[in-house]
Amino acid sequence: MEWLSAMNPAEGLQDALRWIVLFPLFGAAVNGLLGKRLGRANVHLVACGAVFASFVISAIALYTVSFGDVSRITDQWWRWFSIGNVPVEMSLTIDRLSAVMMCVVTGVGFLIHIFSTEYMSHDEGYWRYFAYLNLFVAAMSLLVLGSNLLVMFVGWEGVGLASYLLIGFWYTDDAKAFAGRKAFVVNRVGDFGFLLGIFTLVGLFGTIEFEQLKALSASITPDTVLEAGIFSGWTLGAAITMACLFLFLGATGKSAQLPLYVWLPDAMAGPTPVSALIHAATMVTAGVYMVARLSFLYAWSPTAMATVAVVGALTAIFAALMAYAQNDIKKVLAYSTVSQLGFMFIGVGVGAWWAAIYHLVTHAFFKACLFLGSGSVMHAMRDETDIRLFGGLRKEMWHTWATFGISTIAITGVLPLSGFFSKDAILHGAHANPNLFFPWVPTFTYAIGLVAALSTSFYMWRMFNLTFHGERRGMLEHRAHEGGNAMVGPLWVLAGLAVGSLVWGLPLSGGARFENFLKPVFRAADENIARMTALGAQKLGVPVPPPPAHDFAAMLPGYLIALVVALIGFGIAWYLYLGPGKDIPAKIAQGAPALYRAFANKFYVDEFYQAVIVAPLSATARFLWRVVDAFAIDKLVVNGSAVLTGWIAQLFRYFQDGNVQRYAVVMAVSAVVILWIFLG
Amino acid sequence: MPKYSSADILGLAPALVLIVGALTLLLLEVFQESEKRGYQAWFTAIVAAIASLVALPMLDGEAHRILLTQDGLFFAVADRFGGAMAIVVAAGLALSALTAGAFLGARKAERGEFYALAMFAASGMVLLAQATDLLMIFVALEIMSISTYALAAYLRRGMRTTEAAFKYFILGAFSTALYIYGVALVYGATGGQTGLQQVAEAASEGSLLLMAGVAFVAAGFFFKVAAAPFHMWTPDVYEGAPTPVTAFMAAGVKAAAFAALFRVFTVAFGSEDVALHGWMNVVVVLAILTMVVGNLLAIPQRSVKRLLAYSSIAHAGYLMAAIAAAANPEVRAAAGEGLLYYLATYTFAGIGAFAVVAALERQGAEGPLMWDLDRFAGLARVRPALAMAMGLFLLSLAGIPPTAGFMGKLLIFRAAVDAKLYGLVIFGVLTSLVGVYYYLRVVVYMYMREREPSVGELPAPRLAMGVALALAAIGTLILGIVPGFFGEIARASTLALGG
Amino acid sequence: MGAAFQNLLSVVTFLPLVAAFVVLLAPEGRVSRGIAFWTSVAVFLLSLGLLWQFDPSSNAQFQLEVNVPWFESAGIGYHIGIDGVSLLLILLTTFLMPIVIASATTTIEHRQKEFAVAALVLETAMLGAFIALDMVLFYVFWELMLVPMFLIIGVWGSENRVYAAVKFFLYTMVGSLLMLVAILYMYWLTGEQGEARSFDYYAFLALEIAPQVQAWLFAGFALAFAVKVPMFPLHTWLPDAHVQAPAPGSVILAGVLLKMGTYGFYRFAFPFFPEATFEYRTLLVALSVIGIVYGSLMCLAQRDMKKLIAYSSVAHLGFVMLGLLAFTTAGVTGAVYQMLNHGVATGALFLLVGMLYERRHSREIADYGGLAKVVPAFAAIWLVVTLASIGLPGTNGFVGEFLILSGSFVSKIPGGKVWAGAAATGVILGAVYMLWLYQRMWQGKVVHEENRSLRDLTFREWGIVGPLVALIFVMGLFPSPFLGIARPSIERWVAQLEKANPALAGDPVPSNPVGERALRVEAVTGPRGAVPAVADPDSKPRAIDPQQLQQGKVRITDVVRPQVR
Amino acid sequence: MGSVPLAHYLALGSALFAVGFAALLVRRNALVVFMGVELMLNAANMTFLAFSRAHQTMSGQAAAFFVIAVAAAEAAVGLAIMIALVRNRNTLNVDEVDTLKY
Repeated sequence: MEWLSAMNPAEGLQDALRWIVLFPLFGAAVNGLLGKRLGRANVHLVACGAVFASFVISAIALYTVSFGDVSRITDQWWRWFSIGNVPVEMSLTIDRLSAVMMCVVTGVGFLIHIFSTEYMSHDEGYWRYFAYLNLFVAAMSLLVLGSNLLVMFVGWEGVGLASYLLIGFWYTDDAKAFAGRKAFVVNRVGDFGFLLGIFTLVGLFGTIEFEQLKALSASITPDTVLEAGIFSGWTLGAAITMACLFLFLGATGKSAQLPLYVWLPDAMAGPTPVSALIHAATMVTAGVYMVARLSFLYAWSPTAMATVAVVGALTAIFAALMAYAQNDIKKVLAYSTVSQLGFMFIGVGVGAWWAAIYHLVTHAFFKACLFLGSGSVMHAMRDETDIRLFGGLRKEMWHTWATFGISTIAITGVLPLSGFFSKDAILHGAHANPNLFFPWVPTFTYAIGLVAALSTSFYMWRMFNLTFHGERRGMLEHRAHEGGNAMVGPLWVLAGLAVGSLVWGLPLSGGARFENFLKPVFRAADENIARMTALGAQKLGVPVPPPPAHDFAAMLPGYLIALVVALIGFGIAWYLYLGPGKDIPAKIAQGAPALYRAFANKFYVDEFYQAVIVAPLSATARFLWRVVDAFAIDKLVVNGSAVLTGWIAQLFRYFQDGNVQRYAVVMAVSAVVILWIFLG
Repeated sequence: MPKYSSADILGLAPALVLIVGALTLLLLEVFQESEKRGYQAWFTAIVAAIASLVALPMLDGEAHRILLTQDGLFFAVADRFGGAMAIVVAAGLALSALTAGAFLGARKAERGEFYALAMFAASGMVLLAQATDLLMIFVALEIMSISTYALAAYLRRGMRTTEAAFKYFILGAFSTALYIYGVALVYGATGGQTGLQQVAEAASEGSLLLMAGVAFVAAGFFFKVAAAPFHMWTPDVYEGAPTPVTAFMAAGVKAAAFAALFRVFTVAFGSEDVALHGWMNVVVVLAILTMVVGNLLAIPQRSVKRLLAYSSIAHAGYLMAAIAAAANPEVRAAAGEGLLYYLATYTFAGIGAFAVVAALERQGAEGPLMWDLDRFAGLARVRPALAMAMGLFLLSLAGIPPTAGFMGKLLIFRAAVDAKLYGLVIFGVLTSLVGVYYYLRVVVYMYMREREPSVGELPAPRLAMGVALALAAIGTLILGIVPGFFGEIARASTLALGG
Repeated sequence: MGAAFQNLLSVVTFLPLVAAFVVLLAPEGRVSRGIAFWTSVAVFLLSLGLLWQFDPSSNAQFQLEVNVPWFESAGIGYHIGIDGVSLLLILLTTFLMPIVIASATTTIEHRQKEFAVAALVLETAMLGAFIALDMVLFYVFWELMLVPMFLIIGVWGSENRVYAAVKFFLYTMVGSLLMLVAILYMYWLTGEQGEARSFDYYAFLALEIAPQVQAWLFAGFALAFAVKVPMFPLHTWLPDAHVQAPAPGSVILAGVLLKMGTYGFYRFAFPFFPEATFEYRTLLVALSVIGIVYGSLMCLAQRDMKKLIAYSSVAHLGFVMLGLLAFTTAGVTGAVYQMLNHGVATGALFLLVGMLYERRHSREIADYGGLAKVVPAFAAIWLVVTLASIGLPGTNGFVGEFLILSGSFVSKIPGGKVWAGAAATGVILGAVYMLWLYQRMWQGKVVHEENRSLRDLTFREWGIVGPLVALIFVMGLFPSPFLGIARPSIERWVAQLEKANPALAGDPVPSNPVGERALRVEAVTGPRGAVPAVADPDSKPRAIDPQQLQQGKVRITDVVRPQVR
Repeated sequence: MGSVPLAHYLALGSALFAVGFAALLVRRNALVVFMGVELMLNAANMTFLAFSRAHQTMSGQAAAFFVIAVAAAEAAVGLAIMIALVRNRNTLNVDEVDTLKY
């Protein structure tokens, strides 16, 4: 161990960072190219080993940036290309934010790999599955580690690809293949925004490096009217707002926010561990991560911040409502994920950066645990997902019941598990952070957030109760059985993490641990917010509001409210599905069928998109092809001119009728005409 | 009295060689057995070769006025232009003769008269290109025409042949009459001059009588070059005449007529008043008309021979464009260069194409079936070389690089642009696009269709035909790829046009 | 050998033609195929020699120039030379040809010898067009291309081949003939403005042309090139040609021939007529963007996979045109790169289609479905190529598209942001139609019994598509070596246009003046290239050992001991 | 004769020309059509001679001889062609000689 202490980890890490990406990438390559011949054991050895190796490096990096003497390590890989004079470096940077993310990604990823070795053991595409999973980890690492927007974008699209491949993993089912495609395309809509955001920053600042942007952001004056470049005539603030909003469009795609959330519920078509890893714990949080990364820029744009917060709040409540009437265990979790992501966006939207990231982390733990638990249930119940058929599974699957229960407590925000602290940190931020420019935003987001929390509590407990308690309602002849160690182990580890991560969120005096831990990362953002607030106060002629307090005393009222809300949700769910009110749901469904159908059909949003975007688009395409392309351009103009020429030719041809005297007449007349012209 | 010198003989040498060759052939015909006539085509080709050899000295010398009288009258000139034209005509003669050797040989119709007539016609053409006197032009024109009337009627037994000859003859005679009446009027208008130079001196500004004469002379020429609307005889005659004769007419007669037209119009009627403000607009209109009519009417044709006939009208249109450009004295040299170059390219590609038609022509049957497109179907499989040669000729006719036709068109359009005749050029390129369509149709049949058994057997390949096609193909390629070779000659010859 | 080395450019160009003659005389079968294939390989290797002879850092506009009279009296010269852009396109051509010829062995079922001849002649024509610096010489090669392509479509194509071939020929010729008129007019101008009349590139470049005349001449050139690109609405020949052409023909058509149009704009139309270019740029930009969206929409309505890919080419080439029209280094670089990408990706796609067609004899998408189960490797390759085509980062398509879009977004095109934004919707639509195609063909269940017995990629076929797939990744991850070749030429090109009209062309400056200043702060240059690292305002710099800095070990300026509570 | 002015000769020449022209265009018999051409040639001769006399140059007279000679040669070939025509079709009606067309 002597060599380890002799080594300066910061120096070694400069060249080791790339291996976080490369290990899983090689794993994907090996499994993808040779996996068929390797045999199952070797396949998951390679895959899990690769992810574990990445996890080790990430952990060392986290340790280094936390306790070492550097706060940021950059691995300069190679110069990718240049946008004109703007160089695009393929370089990776790890700081505390990305280190935490990386540990979550590779750690949870590793657990899910382990889980999958049993869950997927009977699938013939075993090697393919692990190749895709490793590809995902590689891409996600690139997304997190990228030290500029473009490297991030590489990972951004890379995870999209992995997600596409994994959702459509069972591609022989057309619906699943479609779900994969839908995910990719909807994400592309977001990517379109992301791209435009990058372009805006290129045009505005001439750089896409996070560090340079951060340095630049310190000296911004939003009211400056720009004179040069493509934004001449704009104010700097407007241009930044434009960039932020475009980037946020990208985030709504990747993180399944309104209006682009529609792909995520369908994404449940993939294998359940995939849903756990990609569509709950890691990939979908990329949008939050990106906004947090660029927090120093968002800080200068109150409009963008408000948009982020409001969209997050609306998504949180909207998705929660949709989860009410879902009977598919994975769909409920999916809507729950959308809803929780909404919470995170409220966090970044109101400037509670650390809270959002904290919620991201805890959510990764408990939601991964929930998804794996649901996978465990499905594994036991012959891949059935309809919770109406379950019930009383507690007796058959104790481990699953226990871990699922712990995670449900965590997610519903019941004291004292991690979810409680993370969610309340966000709600507190929403409530306490002043907003000079949009004064209604704090109240609005807080109120909506509470309702969403209530809903969360309700639908989660509903699902939990229906699945594990009561009596079995369907599949009566089938006996469920708990999975093996490879499945139970990760469940317990995740459940443990969901509990243990609460220590970071305890409201100590001077702020939570996690808050202080991330303070260096978000210092620029906080300062920018302070500057912006000062400028705003000056402009509006009001005093600068004091910064909100974070200690226990300040947070206590919020805690109490949140706890009450969570318990109410629990109570309703108990009453309606386990307690005496068991027939009420059916009565509601009968009494207000339209309302029930609206809930059950997810408020017809998919149908709306189909009618407003997809159908007109393909109708336009067909119209353009048949009428404009094939008929107007090709037939009428192109071939028409040829046909017309042919007709004229046929017509002229009959002048040539073989009579020599007629020829002579024509010649004579022509000669006379020429004579006439010459003489006249 | 004129002074005779050996230079006079040298200047007339090409024509003389051709005439002597023709006479020799006729004499040999008397003494030879009738079975052994295979040599005649080769003999003609050799005579043509000698004729072009003796024309070579004309290419690099001062223009020599033949039989110059004391009053400065001369009827012909030995200049570069004449020399170059003599070579072109000789090449046409040789190629047509070889084609004819194969064609007639296959039909057992070889006779000395045929080649003798061809050589006489060629001598007329050479003289036509050299002549500098309207009367001399008349005589040369008639030597050429009367020989070709007879050639067209050569296969007397065919219905179509005689009809073609008849039409050609009637209308040809008519045009001759127009021409000579025009000459008479010019003669009167210039106070008794028929020498081109003298006419030019006497007629620097157009009097009414002169312009009437010019009109008639022009009409006569327009007929010979098949410019619309004087073109109507062309498809019928070209289709009906024996194919080698058609080839000879399309290339040789047209070339000589254009040479004479160019010389007459630029030398005698080349003054600004007569040319730029006189005949230029008419020629422009006729050029456009000719291009349009020739190209359009070729589209619906199924007989390849008739198609090529219309195509030859179209080519006359492009050549007319050169004449139109030549109205501008500044552009005259460029226009002449283009004209000469174009004639050379057309001689190779045009005769080559007709030769392929001759090689495929169905024996025994009559009617359009003889040259129907179906006979070309699948040719690339059966006779790949023949198909490739035909393809090359067609590309050249269509003006697609790197064949000769492209360079020819380039030079002519260049002259027209120089003369600011933009409309003419645009018409030219657009109609040549139409041309591409029907040339491609033949290529499509050759390469992209399967052969129908009903079209019958192809005639056996013959050596003479092979040589003719090979020469034509080589000529087409060389003129396209090494344009400088003939281009320099063409340029030099029109820079100092004698006469 | 020395002479051959000095004239390597000519050797590379004309070697295929010589080989074509040899093949013509060789017997049908292995021998002729072998000659054709190995010649094309040799040409590719020789063209790598060009890479060695070419000096990207040179200031000369063209390199490896040869200028000898060809038709002296007419002012036509054999003037050739290359810049970085043409070098890249030459390499693309020579790289694709061996693949095309190798693939023809199985996809072309009859008259293989003639096909090889046509392909080789075509190669000479294409290479010639890329090197010609004399307008007549260029025109000769330009038109010469039509003939072998016409034959390839017409002889070896599918049921409606003749129509497609003739359409291809006539359509593309309309434009080029008018360009010829414009060339002739400019030739006349050289006589008016200079001493000798000439068709030389430099002579044309030096002309001073009145704006209204420029407009006409530009129209002539632009029409010729726009048809070839093809730009909306002059694109309708392309779907027909692609659908009917045999697979190798489609590969050449998409891979190289379409680049002729954009190359023509780059080399001739824009530099010759700067004023007209700026005058009509908005129109061209609009047509390019319409082409992107329209082409993508067309793809959504197709049932024939080749037609779909053909329309996707319309969209992709729309991107290329947009990039060129940006007149920024980024945009033009992207456009050039996208030309290569499109050649590689769409070329590969057509090869795959050809292999599929060979097995199943159908182009109808509905005749497939669920194939990934039957032929997984085939499906995987197809997917990779699809991803390259929709510009996924890591593949070559991304670099091109990104540069084009960013280059046009920041360009001085009036309303550039909006145009680039509209064009960026093509990124979405591209994913829509390509993945839709993928799903319909490869995913789902096998619905046609005859598909169950399909053969997966053979060893040969791996050899054919393998290099392309490898190139997709290499070009996606390491674009710099490729772009480095062209960049100086492109910068000069952009600078030229910027000189003509600084308000409408040239690289942009970042809008935020603060940014300019801040960027100069504390740039640390390591041996791996400039690494601008800006000090973190809240960290104290640690003392850095200069030696370590030089060795590149330290690249971090912000070193801080954090406070952890 | 000296008293006849030039214009009369020219008028006669052009009248001849017109008559020949008309014969060429309207008559159906091939022989008559050809005679029309001969008339036109003679009109040219007439004109030549008239101008020759008016301008006092002899070359016009020589031209007339040329024309006469050429006309003779033309007639010889032409009549032979017509004989061939009659043999093949048994008609001299111009209207019936129209198998080659379009």
